[in-house]
Amino acid sequence: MIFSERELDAIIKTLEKANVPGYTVMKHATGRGPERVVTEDMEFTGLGANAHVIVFCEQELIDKMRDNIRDDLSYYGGVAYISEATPL
Amino acid sequence: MIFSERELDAIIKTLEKANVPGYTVMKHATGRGPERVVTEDMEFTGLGANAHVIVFCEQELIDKMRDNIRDDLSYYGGVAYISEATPL
Amino acid sequence: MIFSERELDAIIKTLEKANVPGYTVMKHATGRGPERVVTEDMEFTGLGANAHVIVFCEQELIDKMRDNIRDDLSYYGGVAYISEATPL
Amino acid sequence: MEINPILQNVLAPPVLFFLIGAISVLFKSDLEIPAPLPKLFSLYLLLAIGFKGGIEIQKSGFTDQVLPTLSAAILMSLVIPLIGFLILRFKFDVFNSAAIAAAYGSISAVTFISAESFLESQKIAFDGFMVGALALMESPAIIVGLLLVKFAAPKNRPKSRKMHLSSILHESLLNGSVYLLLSSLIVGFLTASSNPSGIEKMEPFTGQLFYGAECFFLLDMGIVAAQRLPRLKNAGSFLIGFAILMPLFNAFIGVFVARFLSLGPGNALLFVVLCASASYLAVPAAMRMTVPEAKSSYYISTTLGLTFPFNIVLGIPIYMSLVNTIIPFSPL
Amino acid sequence: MEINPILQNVLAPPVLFFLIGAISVLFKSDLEIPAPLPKLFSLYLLLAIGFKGGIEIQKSGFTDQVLPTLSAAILMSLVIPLIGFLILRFKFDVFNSAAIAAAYGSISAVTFISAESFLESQKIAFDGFMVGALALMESPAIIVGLLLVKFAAPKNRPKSRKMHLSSILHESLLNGSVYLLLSSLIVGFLTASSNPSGIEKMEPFTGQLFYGAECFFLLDMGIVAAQRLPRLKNAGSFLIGFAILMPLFNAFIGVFVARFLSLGPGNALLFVVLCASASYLAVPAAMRMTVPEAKSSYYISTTLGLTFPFNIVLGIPIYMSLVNTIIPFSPL
Amino acid sequence: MEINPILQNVLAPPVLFFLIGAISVLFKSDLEIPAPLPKLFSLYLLLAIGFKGGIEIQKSGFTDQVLPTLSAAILMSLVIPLIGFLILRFKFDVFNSAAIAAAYGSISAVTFISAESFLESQKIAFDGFMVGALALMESPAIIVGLLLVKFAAPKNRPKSRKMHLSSILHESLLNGSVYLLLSSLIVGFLTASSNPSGIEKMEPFTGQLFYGAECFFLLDMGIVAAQRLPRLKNAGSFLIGFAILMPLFNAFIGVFVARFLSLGPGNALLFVVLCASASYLAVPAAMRMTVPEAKSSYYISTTLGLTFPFNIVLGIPIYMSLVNTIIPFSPL
Ligand SMILES: Nc1ncnc2c1ncn2[C@@H]1O[C@H](COP(=O)(O)O)[C@@H](O)[C@H]1O
Ligand SMILES: Nc1ncnc2c1ncn2[C@@H]1O[C@H](COP(=O)(O)O)[C@@H](O)[C@H]1O
Ligand SMILES: Nc1ncnc2c1ncn2[C@@H]1O[C@H](COP(=O)(O)O)[C@@H](O)[C@H]1O
Ligand code: NA
Ligand code: NA
Ligand code: NA
Repeated sequence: MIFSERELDAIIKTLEKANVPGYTVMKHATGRGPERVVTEDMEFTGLGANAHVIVFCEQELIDKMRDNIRDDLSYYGGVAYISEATPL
Repeated sequence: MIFSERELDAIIKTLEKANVPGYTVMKHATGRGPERVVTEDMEFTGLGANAHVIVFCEQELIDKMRDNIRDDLSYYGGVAYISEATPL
Repeated sequence: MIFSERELDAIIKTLEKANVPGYTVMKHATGRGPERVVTEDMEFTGLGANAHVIVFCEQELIDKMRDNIRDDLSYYGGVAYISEATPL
Repeated sequence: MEINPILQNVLAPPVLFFLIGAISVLFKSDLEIPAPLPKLFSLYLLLAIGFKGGIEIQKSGFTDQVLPTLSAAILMSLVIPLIGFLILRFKFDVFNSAAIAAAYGSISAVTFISAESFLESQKIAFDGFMVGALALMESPAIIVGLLLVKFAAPKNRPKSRKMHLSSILHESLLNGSVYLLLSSLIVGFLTASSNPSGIEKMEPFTGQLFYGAECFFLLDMGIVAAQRLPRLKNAGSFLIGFAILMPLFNAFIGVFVARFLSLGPGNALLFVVLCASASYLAVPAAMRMTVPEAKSSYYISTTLGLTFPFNIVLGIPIYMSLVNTIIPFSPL
Repeated sequence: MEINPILQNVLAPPVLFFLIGAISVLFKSDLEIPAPLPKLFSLYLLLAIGFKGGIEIQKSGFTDQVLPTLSAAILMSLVIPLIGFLILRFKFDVFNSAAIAAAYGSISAVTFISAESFLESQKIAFDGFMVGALALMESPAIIVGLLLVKFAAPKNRPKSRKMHLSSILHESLLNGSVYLLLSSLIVGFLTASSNPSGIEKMEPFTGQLFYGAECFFLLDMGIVAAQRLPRLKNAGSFLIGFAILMPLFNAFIGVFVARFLSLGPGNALLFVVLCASASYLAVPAAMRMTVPEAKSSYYISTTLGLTFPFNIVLGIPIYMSLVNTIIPFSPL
Repeated sequence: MEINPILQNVLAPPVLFFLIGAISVLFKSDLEIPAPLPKLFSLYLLLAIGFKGGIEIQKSGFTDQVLPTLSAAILMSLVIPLIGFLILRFKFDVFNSAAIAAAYGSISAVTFISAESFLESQKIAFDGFMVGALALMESPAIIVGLLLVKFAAPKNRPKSRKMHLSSILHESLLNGSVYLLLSSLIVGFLTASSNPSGIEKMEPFTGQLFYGAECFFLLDMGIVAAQRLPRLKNAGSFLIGFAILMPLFNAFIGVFVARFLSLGPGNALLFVVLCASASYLAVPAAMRMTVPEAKSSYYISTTLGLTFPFNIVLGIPIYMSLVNTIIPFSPL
């Protein structure tokens, strides 16, 4: 599970490069992090709100892309967390 | 946690039949899966974007509806994963 | 992970008071709970849809705010669940 | 003589689009107007109604009829919820009774503008100050509803839910839709008095576009109403009956008050429609915030699923013939 | 003589805005029209096209030309998918072939209104009943597509995917965009016959606003089309060729049918454009629901990424010169 | 003499709706214009401003005044950020200083159109080519801001954040709002020169609707500004002072430049307003992408929470009297 922002394109590129089986994107998220507050008005001003990206994949894939995603997030801000999940 | 699409109605019917205590739906999700890419333009063309459905429920309920949901998802595509969660 | 509604402001105040490192809000969620059905038409009528709030934080912070959040939710309805997650 | 105006009303574009929306649900079409587009039209209509109303009030000035009519309007929005409450208490607890009663005491702006469209198509004159009545009838019903909860609710209500007068006033006056309507009215009034060129420049937006936007919004309302209707089954026949008979009853009182005020047929119809219509914007929003014990599906499904369609399609022409029957020699 | 009308077509605001949208993607501008705003314009255009078409049909009445033209339109939307299916089967399986073929048999309303705008700018007359042809050509192609799947699909299709005639009809007639277009047409017709004052009041919304809304929508379509285009590479050159040659082929048949019907140049162009255009609203929606085996990226990327831009920018003037060449002494 | 134009400015519908929005936040009304509706109006306004501006430029042609005025405009948008940067460096690091300075060097289209509305209500003439100045002042300020970061930033900036000239140009010219404004200008220009009937057909959308859409958008801007204001407290009094004094200072320079260019009073006011206004669309978007070290709450809360309201409500009439005072015998 990842929280990101305008770097959505970069993140998706990273995901694609790691050959994840799929991902889901939910835009229009707002929030607050240690560095920034993201509000709804940032959507019509050009700033862009947050995007919430969910990826279900194997542990090894996560390891593969960890560094790249960290790089992306350290640049623009955002958080990524991992939970265990089993397919239904 | 489930990822689905235009079969939202079918899924909700399945959930209701299984007597889940509740569910939450978030529409307007986009993404990519093993079979299809879902983009934002699919929302105004009649295709419809994805829906993200979250259900908190007991393990036994999950077992009850597993097959039905799998059926629904195998038809139109989508993924369903389960995580453990404890009420706050 | 929390599910709430028009009490979004109250919940965020609770989160801020507990000094969470951050949170993410996704509005426009619909759903059904044990008490109420929340539909899309409740968004243009003044009722307001649900909001989905995600917080990544330490266990102790959760303990700190548990009671306040429960209070908020018992008033207007909503659910809160906790999953384990490790930072990427 | 009865059927003709009903048919004429039904064949107007706004009502036709409403029916199209409703039929689409019936036939399980996947026609959908996704959120937040309905909100756009709802905000627009409130803004435009208020703005145009403010201009009209400034233009027509405060004639002899204005003050009595507005006072009577406020009175109606105080009395109707009380009557409704007494009736509803036979079946429901204090919370639900108060919430539903408040909704029927308040008004529906879209029903009002449908009545205006009906009058225009029938070439019957009406006055701009009636929008003032519309604006003034929203809040009192909310106040009555919340006061009913405050004083009639069981004493063991948890402390956090005790209502204070300040929060009652806040909910009733600063509710998004009440606030937008009232403040647009003030903007219209100020513009008309100090900046008449502004009126002209707003006209294409608030005036010319209005009818079409109303149609688009009613298309969505048709969808919403038809989706709401089946949920009324759970509410029981008492509530279903209430949702049809209460408007008729309120219209009946209204028409006699209108006669007493010697309103012309146009104003009389609008007055009656205000009495008969029920709120699905301001009141539900206020109630969901302050009376979470009340079931929103009760107060919103009745108003949106039954009373609103009834008024739009059948009610308005029925009320018109009521007005024509009961108010004699209606002067123009 | 060929280049001039193309340039004139390109220099019209709708096409220019379409190009702006496409160029913004090319240059990686972050210009974006977020969902659900495109849906707002898409719903609006369907409603307005239908409403205005209904009025025109009522006004023009059922002249001699109406019935043959509408019949020919329906026929074309039945025949074209069959031809397309046969061609596509060389490369694709039944599911994909049927879905793509249905899209090309059906129509694109925005292409149609672009052709209307082109005719207006060229001051060439056309008849309102052509909107009827537009409305009637959507469903038959869907029906043919689904019937092809029903009868040509491999026998081992899982039971749950067996299609019944009722669901075929449901998808083809009650599909959101088909339903909105058809029902708005009926509303327009009813309004024109029983409530002419309603037409005037709708005019600013459905009439005056139309051109600008079309431009705004085409801005988004430019973005979408340019985003779709690169994905066509995966689809292979066969499909890319199909997306350009099939419209030309259909236009060619269409122009001879138009000649046979002795349509005037305006109506003839609209008829040809209906044949040449491909659906990206109704058909994809129906196919995604009922034929999940077909790749949506095939049928939507071809129609949206290639055929639509081709028709809007180059196709319409080409078809016009085709009409002028093949139909002699075109009578007005 | 000073108070009168201010009051007149405040009593115009756009400003009144702005105040209504702001007051709704003050009184904690739950009035809300949910995303992405504000984006719809923001896109619409940019498109309409550009389109109308392009037409005006084509019509007025390139008179003697055009080139000097546009050059001066570009010059101002290069100089202002430099001055701002020097001032801000007293308190802020390079990143924040550059980002804020760029915002004040760039312009706010809505402030510009508010000034146009003010001039119209005062019946003071102005020229269409000033929209060209608006369009040309957006990018240079961004370029200066990014160059400042490139050359003044501490050397230990991580490699991934090194800026290349190409990306600086990309951000400044292909930013969504810059791109839409510029390209709509071009569309307007092309339409006016080659397709005059297109202008007429766009007029209801880009012309007549404009004023009302501006009001609706300003209602939202009022809400946003009032929500932003309290966050300025954290930014400290230096920034608060900057947000008020910098526009005044820029206006002061601007009015002398306008005098030097011997602009008429209308054009002069617009020129001054362009200098005094600060960007909350293009610049923040570019900065958030390329200078993540700068705090977005600094550059957006100042421009949106303070400078914008100040200009809209008080600034424009103040600048007008400044123009009238400093530019003698202003010729028409
Ligand atoms: N602890 C957290 N829990 C949930 N969301 C977070 C958290 N921290 C940051 N976020 C999200 O990440 C975004 C970027 O934060 P930042 O790194 O401060 O720019 C915020 O706007 C939030 O939406
Ligand atoms: N591994 C995954 N992680 C997250 N979302 C997924 C994943 N696989 C599929 N999805 C979602 O499920 C949708 C349907 O995928 P498909 O089964 O390929 O049609 C996609 O559009 C994604 O939104
Ligand atoms: N078991 C559940 N799983 C997921 N969401 C739920 C669940 N129960 C309630 N919700 C969400 O919480 C909201 C409020 O429910 P209620 O407490 O019935 O008012 C619902 O509209 C749902 O969106
Ligand atoms: Na009432
Ligand atoms: Na076709
Ligand atoms: Na400036």
